[in-house]
Amino acid sequence: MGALFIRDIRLGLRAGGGVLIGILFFLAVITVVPFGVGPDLKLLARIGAAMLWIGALLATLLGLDRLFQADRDDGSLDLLIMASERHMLALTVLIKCLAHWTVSVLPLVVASPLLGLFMNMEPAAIGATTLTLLVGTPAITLIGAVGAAVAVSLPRGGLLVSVIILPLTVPVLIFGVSASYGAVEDPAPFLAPFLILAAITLFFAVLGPLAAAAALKSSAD
Amino acid sequence: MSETVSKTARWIDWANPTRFMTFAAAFLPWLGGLTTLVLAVGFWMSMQAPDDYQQGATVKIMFIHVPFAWLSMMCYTIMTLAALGTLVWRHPLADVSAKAAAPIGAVFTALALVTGSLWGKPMWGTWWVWDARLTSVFVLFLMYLGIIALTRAIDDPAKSAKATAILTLVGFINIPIIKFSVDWWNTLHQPASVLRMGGSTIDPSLLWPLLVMAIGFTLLFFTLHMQAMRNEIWRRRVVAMRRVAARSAERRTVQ
Amino acid sequence: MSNHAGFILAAYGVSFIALAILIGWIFVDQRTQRQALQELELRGVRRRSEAKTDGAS
Amino acid sequence: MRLIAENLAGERGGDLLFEGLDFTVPSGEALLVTGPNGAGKSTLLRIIAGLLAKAAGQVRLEQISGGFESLTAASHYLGHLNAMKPVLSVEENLRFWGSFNGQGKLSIADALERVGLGDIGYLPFGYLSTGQKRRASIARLLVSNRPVWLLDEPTAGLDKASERQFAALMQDHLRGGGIIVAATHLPLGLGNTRELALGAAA
Repeated sequence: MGALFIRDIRLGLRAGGGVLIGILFFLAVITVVPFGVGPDLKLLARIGAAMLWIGALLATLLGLDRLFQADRDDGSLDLLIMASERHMLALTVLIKCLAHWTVSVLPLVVASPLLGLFMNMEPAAIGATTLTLLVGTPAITLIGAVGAAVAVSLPRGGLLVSVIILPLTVPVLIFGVSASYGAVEDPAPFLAPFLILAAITLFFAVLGPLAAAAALKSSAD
Repeated sequence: MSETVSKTARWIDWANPTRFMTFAAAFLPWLGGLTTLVLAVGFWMSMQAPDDYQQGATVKIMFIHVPFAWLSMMCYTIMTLAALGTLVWRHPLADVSAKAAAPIGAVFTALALVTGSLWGKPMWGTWWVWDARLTSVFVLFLMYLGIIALTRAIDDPAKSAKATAILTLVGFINIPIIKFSVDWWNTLHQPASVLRMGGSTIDPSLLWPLLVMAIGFTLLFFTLHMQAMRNEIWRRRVVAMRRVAARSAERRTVQ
Repeated sequence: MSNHAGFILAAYGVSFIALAILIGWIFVDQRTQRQALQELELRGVRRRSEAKTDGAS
Repeated sequence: MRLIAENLAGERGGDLLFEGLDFTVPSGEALLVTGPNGAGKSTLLRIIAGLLAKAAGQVRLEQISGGFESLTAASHYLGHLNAMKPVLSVEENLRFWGSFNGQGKLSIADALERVGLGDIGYLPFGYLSTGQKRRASIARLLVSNRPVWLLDEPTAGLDKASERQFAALMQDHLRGGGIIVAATHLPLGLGNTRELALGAAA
C-alpha cells in the first residue's frame, strides 16, 4: 500500500505540470474576482473566505477525472482490481485519493494564506480559512473519487465528473465557509461547523472509497 | 577540419550548444564570484544608507524590491527575445534559454510582489490593492507559471518550444502595461524615480546602493540563468542518450 | 520608525530564503543531470554526434 | 491444481460471444485459445481473471496451492496494455508491482535479465520500443508469484528471438506446476498444450 502511495506521488510530481496547473487555476480564479466585483477592499475582505473556498473547490475538481483514468488507460486499473483480495479495493482507492490530495490539493491549501492577503482578509480569517480548507478539501477529493470512478470508462469524462460532483460538495462548502466566517464574525460559532466539516470528511473517507470501489469493479469491460 | 569551421564561423555558429557549454564552464566561476562580491558590497551599502525623510527605514526594502521588479521584466524580455529566436531562426539555444529563464523569472516576480507587499503594509496600511501596477505584475507572475506549466506539460522539446514561444510573445503585451501603468492610471504605487526623463528624483545617498544592488541582482540572474541553461542542455543530452541506450539494447538482442 | 524593522527583516529574510531555495534547486538539478550523464557514460552509452565523429575518424 | 470451466458463457455489449464452454487445465499444462477476431478470446480471459461477469456457468480453480484464496488472486493477467507508467523507470515499475502483488522467487534484476532487459532497467519505461515494453511487462509476471498466467496476445510486438525467449519462460512456468491460458493466433512454441477454438462454428 505504501508502494502505491509513493508511486502515485512520484507520478503526480513527474508527469508534467499537473500540480502547477491546479495552483495556477486557483490563482487565476482568485485574481478574476476583484475584477468582477470591483477593487473594493471592504467587500473583498467580506467575501474573501467564500471566494477562497470556491476557488479551491473548482481547482480540486479540475484534476479529479484523471484519478483512475490514467490507470485505466495503461491497464494498471485491471491489475489493481484483480489484487482486491490482497488489498481491499476500497483501501486502494483511499490511498490513491490521499496521494492525489497530497500532490495536487495540499499545495492549494498552502497557497491560500497568500491569496487571503490579496483579498484583504484579516489574519484570523485567513488562519480559519486555511484550517477549514485543510480539513475540508479531502472530503472533496473523496467525493470526487466516486464521480471519477463512475465516469472512468467515458472518453471525455472530465466535465461530467465535475458536474456530477459539484452538487454533492455543497455541504462541504456550506460548513467550510460558515466555519471560516465563524472565526471572525462574533455571533457565529466557529467550532460547531468546523467539527461538522471534520465529520463530513471522515464520513466520506469511508463512504467515498467504498462507492468508488463498487463503481470501478462494475466498470471493468 | 574544426579549425576551418571556426574561421568561417558566423555568430550563429558561435552559439551552438557545445561551444556554449565550454564557454559557460570557463565563465561561470568568475561570474559567480563577481556576483557575490557586488551583492555583498551592495548589501553593505544599503545597510549604511540613511533613512528616507518620508518613508523612514522602510526605504531599505526598496533596495531589493526595485531590483526584483526590474528583473521580473528583464527576464520576460529575455524570454521574448528567445521566443523570437525560436520562431524566426529556430536556434536550439533560444528554447533552452527561455525554458531555463522561466522559473528564475517567476521567483524574482514573486519576490517583487512579496517585498512590495511588505513595503506597502507600513506605508499604505494594506498588504495589497488591486490597482493597475500591482495587478499587472501579478498577471506577469501568473504568466510565468503558465509558461512553466506549458513547457512541462509537453514532453517533446521541439513541440513545446514553439507553443511556449508563441505564448511568451503574446504575453509580452503585459510588459509595457506594467512599465507605464503608474503613468497611465492613478495608483497608490509611486511613479518611476530612477530611470526617467530629466534625471533621477532620488537622493544620491539612496541611489548608489540601489544601483549596486540592481547590478548585483542582475549579475545573479545571469549566473543562475547560465547555470540553468547548462542543466537544461545536460537534461536533453541525458534524454537523447537514454533513447540511444534503449535502441542499442534492442539491436543487441536482435543479433 | 523602529517599529518597521519587522517588515524590513521579513522582506530581506523572505528574499534570502527564496533565492537560497532557487540556487539550491539549480545546484541539485546540476548534480542530478551530471550523475545521470556519468552513469550513462559508465554504461558505455554515447551520444549520436560523438558516435558519428568516431565512425568518421 | 486444476482450472475448470463448466458450461461457461460470455457476452459483450449484450451479444452472446460463446456459451457452453467446458474445459479443464491441470497444472503443468497450457490452454491455447484460438479463433478469429471478435470470437471472444479476450472476453474469456477477462472472465477467468474475474474482471468481467460471466453470462452463465462457472469457472474455478481446484486444489489451489500456495495459499491463494481464489482464481483471481492466483492469476497474473497480461492484457493488451502493459500496465506500466512511462515516466517511471522499468525498475521502479516492477518494484511497485512486486511490492503490490507480493514478491516472488525472482528479484527484479533477475527477472529483467530473463527477458533480456538486464542493462536498461534504469531507463524510463516510455523510452523503450514496443517489443521492449512487452518484455518489461512479461518481467512483471516473473516478479510476483502467481500459478495461473492469463495471457492475451502475449507475443504482440515481439520479434522471433524474444518469442523464443518467452516460450522458454512459459516452459519453465509449466514445469514448476503452473497453468497458462493464452489467447493467440500464433503458435507459442509450447509442448504440452490443449487447444480451444472459439467461434469455429461461425
